[in-house]
Amino acid sequence: MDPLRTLWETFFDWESMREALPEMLTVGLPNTLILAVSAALLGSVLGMLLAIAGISRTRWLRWPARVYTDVFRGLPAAATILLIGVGLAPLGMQVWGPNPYPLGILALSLIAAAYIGEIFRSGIQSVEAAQLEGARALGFSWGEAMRVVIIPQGVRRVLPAWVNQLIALIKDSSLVYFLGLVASQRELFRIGQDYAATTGNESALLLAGLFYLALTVPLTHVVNAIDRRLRHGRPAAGPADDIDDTDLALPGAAGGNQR
Amino acid sequence: MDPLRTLWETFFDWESMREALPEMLTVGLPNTLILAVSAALLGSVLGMLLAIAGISRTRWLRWPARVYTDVFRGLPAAATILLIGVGLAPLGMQVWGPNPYPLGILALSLIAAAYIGEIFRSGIQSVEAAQLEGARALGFSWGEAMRVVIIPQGVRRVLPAWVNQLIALIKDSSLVYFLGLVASQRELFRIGQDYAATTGNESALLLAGLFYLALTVPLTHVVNAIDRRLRHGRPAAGPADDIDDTDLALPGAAGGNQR
Amino acid sequence: MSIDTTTSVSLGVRDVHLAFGANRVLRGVDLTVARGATACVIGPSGSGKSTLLRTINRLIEPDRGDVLLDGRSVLADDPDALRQRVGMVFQQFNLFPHMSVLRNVTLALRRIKKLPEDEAVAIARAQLELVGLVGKADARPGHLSGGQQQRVAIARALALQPQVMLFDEATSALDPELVKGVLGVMADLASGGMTMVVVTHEMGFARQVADTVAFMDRGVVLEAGEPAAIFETPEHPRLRRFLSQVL
Amino acid sequence: MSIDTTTSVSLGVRDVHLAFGANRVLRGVDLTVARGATACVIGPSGSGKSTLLRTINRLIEPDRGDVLLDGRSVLADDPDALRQRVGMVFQQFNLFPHMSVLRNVTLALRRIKKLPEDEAVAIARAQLELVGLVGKADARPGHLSGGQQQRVAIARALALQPQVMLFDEATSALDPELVKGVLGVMADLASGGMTMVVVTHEMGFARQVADTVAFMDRGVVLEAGEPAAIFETPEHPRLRRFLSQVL
Amino acid sequence: GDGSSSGAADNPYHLLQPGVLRAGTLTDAPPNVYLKDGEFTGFDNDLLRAVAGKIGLKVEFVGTDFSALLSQVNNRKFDVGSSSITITEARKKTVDFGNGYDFGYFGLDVPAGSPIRSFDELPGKRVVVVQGTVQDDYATSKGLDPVRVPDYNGAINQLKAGTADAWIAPAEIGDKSAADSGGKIVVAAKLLSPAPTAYAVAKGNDALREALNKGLDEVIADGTWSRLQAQYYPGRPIPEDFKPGSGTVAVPAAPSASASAAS
Ligand SMILES: Nc1ncnc2c1ncn2[C@@H]1O[C@H](COP(=O)(O)OP(=O)(O)OP(=O)(O)O)[C@@H](O)[C@H]1O
Ligand SMILES: Nc1ncnc2c1ncn2[C@@H]1O[C@H](COP(=O)(O)OP(=O)(O)OP(=O)(O)O)[C@@H](O)[C@H]1O
Ligand SMILES: [Mg+2]
Ligand SMILES: [Mg+2]
Repeated sequence: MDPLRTLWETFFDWESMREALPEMLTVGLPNTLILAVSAALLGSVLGMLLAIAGISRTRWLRWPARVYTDVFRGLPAAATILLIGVGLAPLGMQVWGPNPYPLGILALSLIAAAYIGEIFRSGIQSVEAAQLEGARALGFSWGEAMRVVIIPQGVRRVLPAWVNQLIALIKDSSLVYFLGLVASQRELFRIGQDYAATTGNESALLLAGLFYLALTVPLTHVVNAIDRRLRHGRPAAGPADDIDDTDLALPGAAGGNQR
Repeated sequence: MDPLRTLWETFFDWESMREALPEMLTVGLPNTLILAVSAALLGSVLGMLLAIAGISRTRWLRWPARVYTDVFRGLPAAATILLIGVGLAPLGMQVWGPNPYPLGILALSLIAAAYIGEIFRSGIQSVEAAQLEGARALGFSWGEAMRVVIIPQGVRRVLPAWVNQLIALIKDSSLVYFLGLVASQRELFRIGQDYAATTGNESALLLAGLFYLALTVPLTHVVNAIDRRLRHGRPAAGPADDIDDTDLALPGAAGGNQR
Repeated sequence: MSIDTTTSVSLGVRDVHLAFGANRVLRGVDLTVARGATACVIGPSGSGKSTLLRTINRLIEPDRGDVLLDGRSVLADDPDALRQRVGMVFQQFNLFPHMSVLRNVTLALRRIKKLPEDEAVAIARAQLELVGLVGKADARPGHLSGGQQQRVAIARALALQPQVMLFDEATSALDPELVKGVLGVMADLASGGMTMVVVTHEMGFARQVADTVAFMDRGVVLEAGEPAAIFETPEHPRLRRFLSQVL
Repeated sequence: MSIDTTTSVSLGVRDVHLAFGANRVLRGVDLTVARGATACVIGPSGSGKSTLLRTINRLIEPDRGDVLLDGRSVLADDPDALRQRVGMVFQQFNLFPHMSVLRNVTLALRRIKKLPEDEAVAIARAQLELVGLVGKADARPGHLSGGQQQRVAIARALALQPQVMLFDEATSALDPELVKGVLGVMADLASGGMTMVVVTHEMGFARQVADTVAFMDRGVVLEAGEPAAIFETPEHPRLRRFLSQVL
Repeated sequence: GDGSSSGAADNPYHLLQPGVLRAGTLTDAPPNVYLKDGEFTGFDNDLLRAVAGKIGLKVEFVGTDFSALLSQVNNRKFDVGSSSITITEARKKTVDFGNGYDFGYFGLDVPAGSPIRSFDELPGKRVVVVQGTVQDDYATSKGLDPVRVPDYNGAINQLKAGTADAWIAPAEIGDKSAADSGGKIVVAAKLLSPAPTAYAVAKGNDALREALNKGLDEVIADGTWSRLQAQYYPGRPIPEDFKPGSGTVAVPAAPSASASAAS
């Protein structure tokens, strides 16, 4: 009856976790990965196209990109997934049968693209106009200059925000559930939730969370390491611990006279 | 059954929408606004603190910020909300009674802060080190220089990505449902979902989506307008339509020789 | 790095007008540079010198007027092709901060000239040698001194072997020794047939390198001519006043 | 904008060492500037001039050595307080691009000197007047020419009335007229008692403004002395070679 | 301590607030539990109100997600869970259940023209169920590998889109959906659900559980139970072997429609 004990058992019951573990490993993890990785790839590509359209000088590209972004960010993800899943289901049935994954991935990608597009756009727009001038003066076309000079700088500036979106995507993959999943198609969160519903204990949900952490933490740190490497132009030599992420510290001022 | 007709009836049944409209207006909208606005404010403030800690030169600030971000981004939002809502419920009971909103807002803010922190961090880190030197050479302390010179530039660069997060927050506010809501506490999505359940079609859910659009589209455009204004330093004079968002176009090159 | 003289071209700027909003920065600029000649543009700060250079390679399209290469208007052509023939060194250098010095120089060689990597690197190293910076090939621009950055910008533009070079204050961050060095490079380029427009505020430099000196004030060329004429027998009172201030 | 002479201080740099990684940029720099005097630092690109200025106001902490104001080490003090006494104009200007010219100048007046808005604006306008830029008060730095940006940077530093001013190539983007103008400003400042260190590669300018000239090469001051001595009877062969290149 | 600051005397059932029974329920599962005109209603909730009335408690309903319901009951964020919760062994480890108060039929909904006629034909077909329901339990235990969806609409969508062959629904929902579908969906068969449903209370809160059991018997005895059955499940036969509550009280016949309206 000790409330703390009860709380602990509700969220940290090892027994429940152990019970859910095999299914999470063999069913949930692969499914989450399939959904998230495919949607991340497709969503990032579409997002980049949206970002470029969004800063284009032609309003016939800018406006559709704007409207797309507004609509796909604005609608509840559940509604978008349902709309696409139900709307395209007859088509999907003919092409790949009743598997909800293709349409689910499509819907997730379309939603993610709207967010990622805005992230890339903000990064690209933050690059100084002088950089574009520099590239174009060398004879690069607008497209080439963007591709070779502007976008690499712009995207690097927003890598952490992009990781945000990938993490959101890993978790949003659970929404494919709205399209109906057989047991072997359930991803991590769904399995956790099923256990919670059948036992009334939330530990399996927390276990799903631990799986998420096992995916998202390395992702974050790999991207941060890449970011640092790009920033400094070479693999950080020696103990990078105290200089990483500290570009805004005045060089040399990191000694005894910090403030 | 004609699939298009089915789709139309499932999502665009005006009757169902009209039925749900009054409750959405009088109950759902205010609740969504209360949740989203409070969490956006608190989350942005916390996010800024996390961003600053994340770029600090002291590892005793950097590491906790890193761990916080990893954990709160990594766990499923439902699990975090339940953990906080249930874990702090006894405390909450004493302070404000059984109303789930305060704890819900707290949980939403804590989650949003992790994401917003990374967004702000990427913006701040993208500001050239020369700017900090410029400010410090004038006699500003590190903190003041950050506050007056670096952060305003950095945050402006990632405003679109920040809007992403605010929009996500408007929609995540529906997760407070996990903590249990009386009828008058339900927000837009929940009301849509409940109507969808009683009417057997998804139109009310789509209506909730339209409400979201009515919130998110103006938000996006107001922030974009502010962004443009900050970028150019003055209210855009005259028809800004063809110059907005086109900083990367070469000035003057927008004539007949576009490429 | 000598230039093929058969490709050297003349440059003509004809009545070029340009306004930034209400600020009429260029108000009918005329300038003629013969094949393989060097023109120096001098004039007070804000008179439109940098802007003029930008209109020549069409980074800015003029509101009115024309730019001629070998008598042929460039406005009808593809600007990208034009810019491959017309190199530019910016006043603020505009180096790419996310690439090493070497990559800054090889980028256009590889991507535009489509040279293979090793050839591009060879050319770039030769150029960096010329400006005394091979040792910094792997550094990022952000880790260079002002003069070093300016030299990278010069090397980057010259590596492409353009027919026309536009230098915007190409020696502003250089010490006298390097100025002398750049002068030597320019002499080589000129004798190789490269046509050059050099914006400068160092009169000694202008006197040394120029075949023609043009004095700009408030968006127009007030006086142009041989260096001797401009510096020794200036006619326009504004130019006289300007030159009287030289230390 | 005359300076209270009672507050003028002397400046001493003592055996300052600094390395960026393996690159030993400063290798024992010594420099003495008397109260109200002006020292010009000349030397080849990359010799460490900009880095030296940064160590003086402790934007970079030296690895070894000391900096003295009126004989008192600054290393023990609060760097922020130090920097309020020591103004700096950067080679790359480092203006704040998100603020108008006026706000760039008033920012520290309002935030650090805690002056009321109208007073700060009055001071800023007076400084902008001095460099001929009141007309650009509302423009963003990105819309200014190179010389205009440099003048804003000068105005921004001077508005704070520091006791010591560090100019890094303070006239590199200025035409001869403006150089003359800045020269006049500096003469005023010097007669007002301001101590100044000016990095320049314009020898004529150094000769005019300096009380002392210091020649830096590869991280050390090779020779220092009165302008006449340095320019007319240079002793060190490196310095002689350097000066021989002046146009 | 049980988290309540008041003494056992004025709060004998260890409620969050003395005198108020805070009930966690769902808002979107008619006809058992749902919201109508801003009021929590449905058979289970109306019955709970009546039961609570018998023991002098006022009910305050809050809606939540089913997956979060039982844990919050056990952590005493809710005093009771009311959501046609089927008693299962797994759930008994987390919460305690009162006596069963309801039973259920399954309806088998199929698209018009489907050859499926009975539950026996389901193996090998794509069968859709709502996640975490008794139907889900049933289908899973029969090895059907059902397609799980979050709500009834999800199931209807599956049938309409042709991505599922059949839907095992609560019989009442199945009937209503078929009727609303304009002939696109038909009910092929019905089946009695194996386990009763009951209210859930926190583990060890025997005082409340016993009081609820007592109240339940009283509302069975006074005919409320029968009236609500008739109101929410019109025409549904009550199986011979189902005994609501403790099983010791007689179940009066359902009153006529006019009588129930009058009361
Ligand atoms: N942030 C940095 N990181 C690494 N090396 C640097 C950095 N800044 C400068 N250097 C190196 O230190 C040396 C001295 O640079 P500094 O800017 O002091 O030269 P300088 O005398 O001012 O030259 P210039 O006249 O060209 O401006 C150069 O070789 C430069 O590459
Ligand atoms: N992007 C811009 N937007 C608006 N005005 C601009 C822009 N660039 C330059 N100007 C204005 O145009 C005028 C000419 O600028 P320009 O850079 O051509 O001068 P300049 O002759 O090169 O001067 P300097 O010798 O100082 O470099 C200046 O008054 C400047 O403020
Ligand atoms: Mg210029
Ligand atoms: Mg320097």
